[in-house]
Amino acid sequence: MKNQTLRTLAQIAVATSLATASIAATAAQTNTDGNVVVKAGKVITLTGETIENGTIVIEGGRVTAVGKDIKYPWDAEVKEFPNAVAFPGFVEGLSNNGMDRANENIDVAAFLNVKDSIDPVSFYFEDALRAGITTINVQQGKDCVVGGRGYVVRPHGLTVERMTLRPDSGIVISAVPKRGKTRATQALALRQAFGGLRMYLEELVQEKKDGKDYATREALYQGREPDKDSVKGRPMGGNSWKVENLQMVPRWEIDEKQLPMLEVVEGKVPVYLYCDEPADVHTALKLANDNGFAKRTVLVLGPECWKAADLIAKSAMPVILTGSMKWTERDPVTGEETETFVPGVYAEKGIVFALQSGNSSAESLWYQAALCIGQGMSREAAMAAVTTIPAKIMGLEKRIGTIAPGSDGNVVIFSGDPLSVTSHVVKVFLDGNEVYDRATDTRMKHLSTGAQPANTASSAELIEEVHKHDDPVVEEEEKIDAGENKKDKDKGEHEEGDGHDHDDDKDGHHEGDGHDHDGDKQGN
Amino acid sequence: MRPQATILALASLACVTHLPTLGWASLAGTTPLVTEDEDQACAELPTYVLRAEKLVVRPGKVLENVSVLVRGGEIVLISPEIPLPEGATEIKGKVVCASFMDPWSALGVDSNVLNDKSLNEEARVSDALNLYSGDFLRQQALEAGVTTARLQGGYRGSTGGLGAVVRLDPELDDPSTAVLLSDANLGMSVGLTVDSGARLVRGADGSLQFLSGDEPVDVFDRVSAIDKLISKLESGAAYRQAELEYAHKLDEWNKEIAEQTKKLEGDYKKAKKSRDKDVKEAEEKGKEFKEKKYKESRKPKQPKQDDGKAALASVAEGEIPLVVEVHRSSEIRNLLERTKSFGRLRLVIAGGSEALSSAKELAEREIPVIVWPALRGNSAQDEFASDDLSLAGVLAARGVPILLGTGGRGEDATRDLPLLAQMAIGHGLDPEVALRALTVDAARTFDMAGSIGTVELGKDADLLVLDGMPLMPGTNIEHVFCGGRLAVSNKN
Amino acid sequence: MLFTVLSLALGSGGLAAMPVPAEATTVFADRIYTAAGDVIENGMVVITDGKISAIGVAPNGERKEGELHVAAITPGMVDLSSRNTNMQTVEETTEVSAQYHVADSLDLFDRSWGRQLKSGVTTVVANPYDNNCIGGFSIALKTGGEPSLEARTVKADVALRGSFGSQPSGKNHPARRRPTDFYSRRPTTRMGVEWVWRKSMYDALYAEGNKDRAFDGVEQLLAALNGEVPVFAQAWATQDIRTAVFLKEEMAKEGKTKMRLIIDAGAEAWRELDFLTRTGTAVVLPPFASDGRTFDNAFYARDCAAKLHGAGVPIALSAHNDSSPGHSLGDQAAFARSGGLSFDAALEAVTISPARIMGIDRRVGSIEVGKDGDLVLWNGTPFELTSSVVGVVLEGELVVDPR
Amino acid sequence: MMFNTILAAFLAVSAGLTATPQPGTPSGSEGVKAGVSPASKAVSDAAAFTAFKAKIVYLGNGTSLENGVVLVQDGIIVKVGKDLEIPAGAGIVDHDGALSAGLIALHSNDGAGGELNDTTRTVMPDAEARFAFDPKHPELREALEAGITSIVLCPSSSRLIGGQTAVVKTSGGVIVKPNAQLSLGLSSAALSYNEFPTSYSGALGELNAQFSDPKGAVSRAVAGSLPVLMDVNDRAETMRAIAFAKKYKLRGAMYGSYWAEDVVVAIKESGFDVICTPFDVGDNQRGARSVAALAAAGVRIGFGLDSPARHPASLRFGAAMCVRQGLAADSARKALTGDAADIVGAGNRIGKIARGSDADIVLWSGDPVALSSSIKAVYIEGKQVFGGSK
Repeated sequence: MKNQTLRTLAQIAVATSLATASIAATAAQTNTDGNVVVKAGKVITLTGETIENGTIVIEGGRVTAVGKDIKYPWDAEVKEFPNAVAFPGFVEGLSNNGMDRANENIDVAAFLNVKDSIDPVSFYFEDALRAGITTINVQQGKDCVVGGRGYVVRPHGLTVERMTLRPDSGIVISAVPKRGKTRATQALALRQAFGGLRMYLEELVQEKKDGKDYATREALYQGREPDKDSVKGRPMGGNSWKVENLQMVPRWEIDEKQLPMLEVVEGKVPVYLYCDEPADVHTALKLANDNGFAKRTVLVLGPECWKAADLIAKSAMPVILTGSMKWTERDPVTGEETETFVPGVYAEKGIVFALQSGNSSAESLWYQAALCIGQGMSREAAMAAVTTIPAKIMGLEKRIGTIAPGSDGNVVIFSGDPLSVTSHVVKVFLDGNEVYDRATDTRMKHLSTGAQPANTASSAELIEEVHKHDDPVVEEEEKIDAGENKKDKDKGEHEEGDGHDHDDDKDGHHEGDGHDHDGDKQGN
Repeated sequence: MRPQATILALASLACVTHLPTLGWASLAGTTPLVTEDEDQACAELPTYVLRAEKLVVRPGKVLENVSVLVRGGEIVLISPEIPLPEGATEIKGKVVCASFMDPWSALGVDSNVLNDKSLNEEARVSDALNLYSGDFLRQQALEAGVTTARLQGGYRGSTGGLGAVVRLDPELDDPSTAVLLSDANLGMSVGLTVDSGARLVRGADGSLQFLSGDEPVDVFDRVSAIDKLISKLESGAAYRQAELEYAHKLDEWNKEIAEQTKKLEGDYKKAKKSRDKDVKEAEEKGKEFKEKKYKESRKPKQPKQDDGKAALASVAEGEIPLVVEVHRSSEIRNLLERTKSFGRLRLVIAGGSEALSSAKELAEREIPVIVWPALRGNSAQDEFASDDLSLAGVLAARGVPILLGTGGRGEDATRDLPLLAQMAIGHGLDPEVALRALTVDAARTFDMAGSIGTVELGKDADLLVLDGMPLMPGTNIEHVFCGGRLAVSNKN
Repeated sequence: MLFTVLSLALGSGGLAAMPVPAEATTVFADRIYTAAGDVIENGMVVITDGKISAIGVAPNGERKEGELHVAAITPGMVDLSSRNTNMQTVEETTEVSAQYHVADSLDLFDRSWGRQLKSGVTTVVANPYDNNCIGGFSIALKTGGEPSLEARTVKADVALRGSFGSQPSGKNHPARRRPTDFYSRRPTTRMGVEWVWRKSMYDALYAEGNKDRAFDGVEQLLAALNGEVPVFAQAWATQDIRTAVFLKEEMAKEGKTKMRLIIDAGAEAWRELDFLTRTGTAVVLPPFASDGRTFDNAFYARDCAAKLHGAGVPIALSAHNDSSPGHSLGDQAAFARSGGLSFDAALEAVTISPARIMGIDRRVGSIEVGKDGDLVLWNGTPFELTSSVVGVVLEGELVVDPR
Repeated sequence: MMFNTILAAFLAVSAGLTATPQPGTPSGSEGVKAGVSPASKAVSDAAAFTAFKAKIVYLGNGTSLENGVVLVQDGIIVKVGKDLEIPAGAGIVDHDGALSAGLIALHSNDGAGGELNDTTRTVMPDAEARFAFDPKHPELREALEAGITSIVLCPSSSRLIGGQTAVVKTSGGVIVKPNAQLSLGLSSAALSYNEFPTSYSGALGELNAQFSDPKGAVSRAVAGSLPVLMDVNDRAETMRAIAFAKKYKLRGAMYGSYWAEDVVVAIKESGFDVICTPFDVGDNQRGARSVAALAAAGVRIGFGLDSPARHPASLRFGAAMCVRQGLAADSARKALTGDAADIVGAGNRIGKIARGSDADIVLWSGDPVALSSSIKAVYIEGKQVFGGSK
């Protein structure tokens, strides 16, 4: 009965969305109730074998069998793609997208949860499907001290609940100074966050203790038997600092703002620890070691952090690489320019790493993996960094990242090699349900041929496009009025016609260094 | 990879100077991240025998024809004759002396932190070390003979946080080994013109011009800045007092309670009997039984933990020095006057462009002035108006203890500390005083004298081998030892 | 080892110091894409004195130690819109500055030349910065070699550069400026920009027959009108592309039928196939934009290159000075392929096609005997993101060594 | 003409070292120094003589003389030698230290206020910096105290053709050379954002227009009688300036040395002298390295100062930084004195301790390029203007 109601509600929601929302194009194709058989010219399982003319059997949303010429229920719905490649889909190990806003203002926001911020109809999720991404770990941004809790979701569903693969998938802590802070004040804030927790707990215990001692004395005075010790809480776990006798305090008496922090120290929650620069890594590791969450820590690293690779390797923490994959630096003495291929360094040091995408569907995880191969990494390693490794980092390796019996029924059909620039996603099945079909993807059609999408939501998108595009006239005016020296910014103007997110070439600002004596000082 | 010896030295230093026990010290401490086998780390540092025609033990004390044995990063023997141990390297030189320390530097500190107005008394400059950039600057500093520096942040705010003493070896990229002292001092400033991102550009006529102006600090702000500084120190002192009082009261209370408990335990049987009786009586009369109320004095309340105030307390008690950047004569005078009441305060003046007018008092109270003999043109900010290259010389001649520093504004200035010192000599500073300022005096002022600053047994091997007396015309540095590592060798 | 560090001396010192080898440079490859119609399997290219002296199938047998052998070779790539020139390359005090040459303003010590070279772009056209309606003369240059114009010039004064759209008028705003400021007088609208173009052309036409009406730049404008040099105009959006084409047609009516037009950054050229084919206009395309959004609100459809090619419009791709992995010119060819352009057409669009468009195809653009020895060496199939440029040969000199 | 006088001055030095004293006949200096005519004074007036004895005398040409004596009469050096016979009754300054010619700051502003940048037009070749000179300005005193006895006032390099530079003394209001160089702005400093020129193309176009149809001072520059001072910053500007100078056969000096390291050969071939950009504490060592490389290649160098925005002591500080980067101390001393004077064509009168030169003398405790040396006294034209007991 209850199920029926839910389904009805969902159907209504589907109907509504068809009428209004832009996801109409991709949402709710044929509902197979998670039972489907997919046949493809090639099945890349990522379990070590690639099957020519393979068959994938999905029942109840789970893969039950995969192989060549295998049997499947006679009444199963069969989808055949004889000229295409079936693939388990890419896994985004960490993303700040798909939320209303990625950052909270308050320093320590561990009591917050991204589920309240995730927007299921965000274009981001639609783009993710289009790029063949089947799983996304949505976490808060790095503009925090301690951030809220993240969610692992599928990029499809009308509510966060329906998208969710794993709730409370981790907490974000940042060694990168948040806005308005510097490295010194950020470190201080981090120390205070955990120091504050400890002080709070100790006070709590002391209060309990004092109260109990008083009660005993009162009982003695009155001639009563003192109350027996009744342990209502449990002792503090974890392997760093501990507050003795915490079991005196029932957990529900602990402030909801402090409780998630306690769980971090007890090592119960995965921690995503942001570092932008190598110096941040020291701050981060020290924090993790001192506060007992080192074993649950995933480092989320900016490009320059490769310089601390030895330290990272020693820590044995898995890492997620964000930003540019190339680090360019000019020797401040000789002026010689050196380029470092960042994932290569991690590969060489044996560090377990996942790649993260810039989140534009055209430059998504396939793109990162392809560039790695272009730079000389093995295909297996590059592919793992966008599939099985992020899955493992999330602890979901049995469910996602591969096509194997028992894994979620996620299959992405590519027109060819998933890492080729000429391939595209034809269809996506999530939990055995078809959720994306290129043939009906109007936005895709718009991007590739300029065709105008028919529905109103996409017109709204076009309007948004116009607004998003900076008005260069006004901007330039203001700059000049502010008396800014035009010579300093002339180089930057090349890029105004350029929609790309440029690789974060640190040196980029000094290209005109002929006029800038100080240019050389900054190796940066 | 810092040798054990230095860590021990640090530990002993900590004992000597009574580092403040901050509430979260266990979280903030300097435990190395990656604990290495220290003995092995020591073993990796080669052994050296330095044979010196002249050994400057400290400025003023010179030994002739002696050898120095450096092992495990430390000076383990000084003797006229030391046979060369197996595997050791022999280095001959005309002069051996302690390497230089820049007591006012910014080398390795994030520039954001240098400008950070929001630093408070708890913030630590050591948190802002970036040992992954500017290696070449550290290398150049070493080449110039500067092996250690005291770092100071926040010159744009009134408080610069806790300063740090670091070793400038570019091989060290872990703060836990590079930082020798993470609370070398508390830094403050009074009356500085706030540089609001003004940039110097070479203008039309070749002169340097400001692109955008700077905001001068209001005169009344400056006056109240000293008030604020004093009231901060007072609050620190009061905090310490309150803590002590609390400890005392708590002790008394605990005693009292223990006695009371003992008494209550003794009286328990009696109380039980009477209670049973009362209960029975009440029951018989069908009345409600009323418990007797127990009374005891209130437990003393712990003052609210405040690491900022704790740091101020240790400053007020002279456990760590207070470095105040101040330039104008009126403000220096005011500061000296107002700090008189803090008997144990170890005040250090940084900058002190107009310190001459208070020379007498500075000399009497033995307050060191870190002179920044910088070359400023006429576009300098107003607090540097009477900045004079002869300041160090004149102050020293009046008996004021002086140090020489590079001002803590730019990372790259530290390399030029010896040039600045020479310039101060050229403008009247006694060469021996200058050398002392760069070595033993700097170390002593910031509690590093136990490990650096002189060439003595047990000290860290932070040494220079030169072809003439240090800071003299024509003298070249041949070798530089930094923490026992031969970091620079110009002579092959 | 493979990953760590690719270091390249980009300063003058490094490049200048390398001696030009007296003997021949020989490179072997599994496949040589000549852009001259042939693909040679297991081939070799020999370069002598900076010019290609032989191309052919490699002799069978064992590979020798130290032999330069790569997966694929393409010609050195040509980028007609190098965009590494700054605002100091255009004289903004007048909106028409046809008499000036960007060559006078170039900084050949700038690192971006070396970066482009390293990404496989061996020839570029440097244009005056597009803040003027008619900015001045462009120059075709090699991206490496001795940092002097003598050594690097492929063809001087290769085109008269100008700009349509919002950029030339973008900064002008009489109401907000001091009256002495030149930004208070230039066109503030698209029609104003077009008017400036048309006026200067008519002024030149009048001056052609009447020496009293001569003005600075008249010779240069006439050279363009008479087809001696092409007009190379930036026009991102469809309206600006149309404006340029209309202007060309108007001049044809005035008898200047030889005027040649090349559109740069024609993101919306896919909307105007008829205009372009009708006037024989070539188009240089801007870098791929993942969301289609480009400058001047132009929508850059991913199949733009394919559509233009299909309609017979000569096309060239450009990376606009971005040489980073995933954004370089080779990657632009890859993205053009994802929009449906064939491999061969993509190859041509970064090599021989731009060379032909700019009239420098005698020297560069394809692997043919007698042409400059500029090669790009790849570690896999070119124009896939899974491959990258691992080596570059510039006039016979191995400036990036894949080994 | 210029070469003759330099040669003469040179001969005078060598003559002074060997020949018997011949006071009062500074050959080759007449005509150049009208107004000061020592020959007109009585030869036997011994009171007019001052003898400066020093442990080491730096002659300003890269050489030195131990235990030298410099004989000065009426503000002019009349003899330099080792064991000179000192005329009876002559004043004697016996200095236990070093003696050098007064230092020369080649690109400076002291005493001109803000009067060197005329923003109304970018081409004004016939403007003369000497008319901006205020001989009583207090900044001159600061320069003097740093051992600087002559400075070269330069019109703003934010003008394409700013005018003519002037060599003046820091005491006494003496103008040593009124039309020393024609100042040309070839760096980005000459480009504006809101007036002509905004581009290098425009700037070069205008310069070509001026030089292909030369008038006034420009025609003197083209004719070779007026050297040019070309302001450059980076390598491209340097190369552009060299090409421009070559086109019009100009000679003179370039101001801007920071990037020179990479283009030493081109600079050497151009025959231009280089005036080094000033140095500051913490400056990148490339600048100092470049200066050392130029000197090693045989390019004549001098030091700019850009005071009063910079402290006058920066001049020596820069030299010391360059010495640390490998510049020979002799070259550094020469660049601060004799070569600097020659660069502005005033070498016959200032910058050298040589017969016939002005007695602009600095007494040092030690080597002038060692920063720990202090200044004991400064003399301009024989008169003590700073230090010691007067």
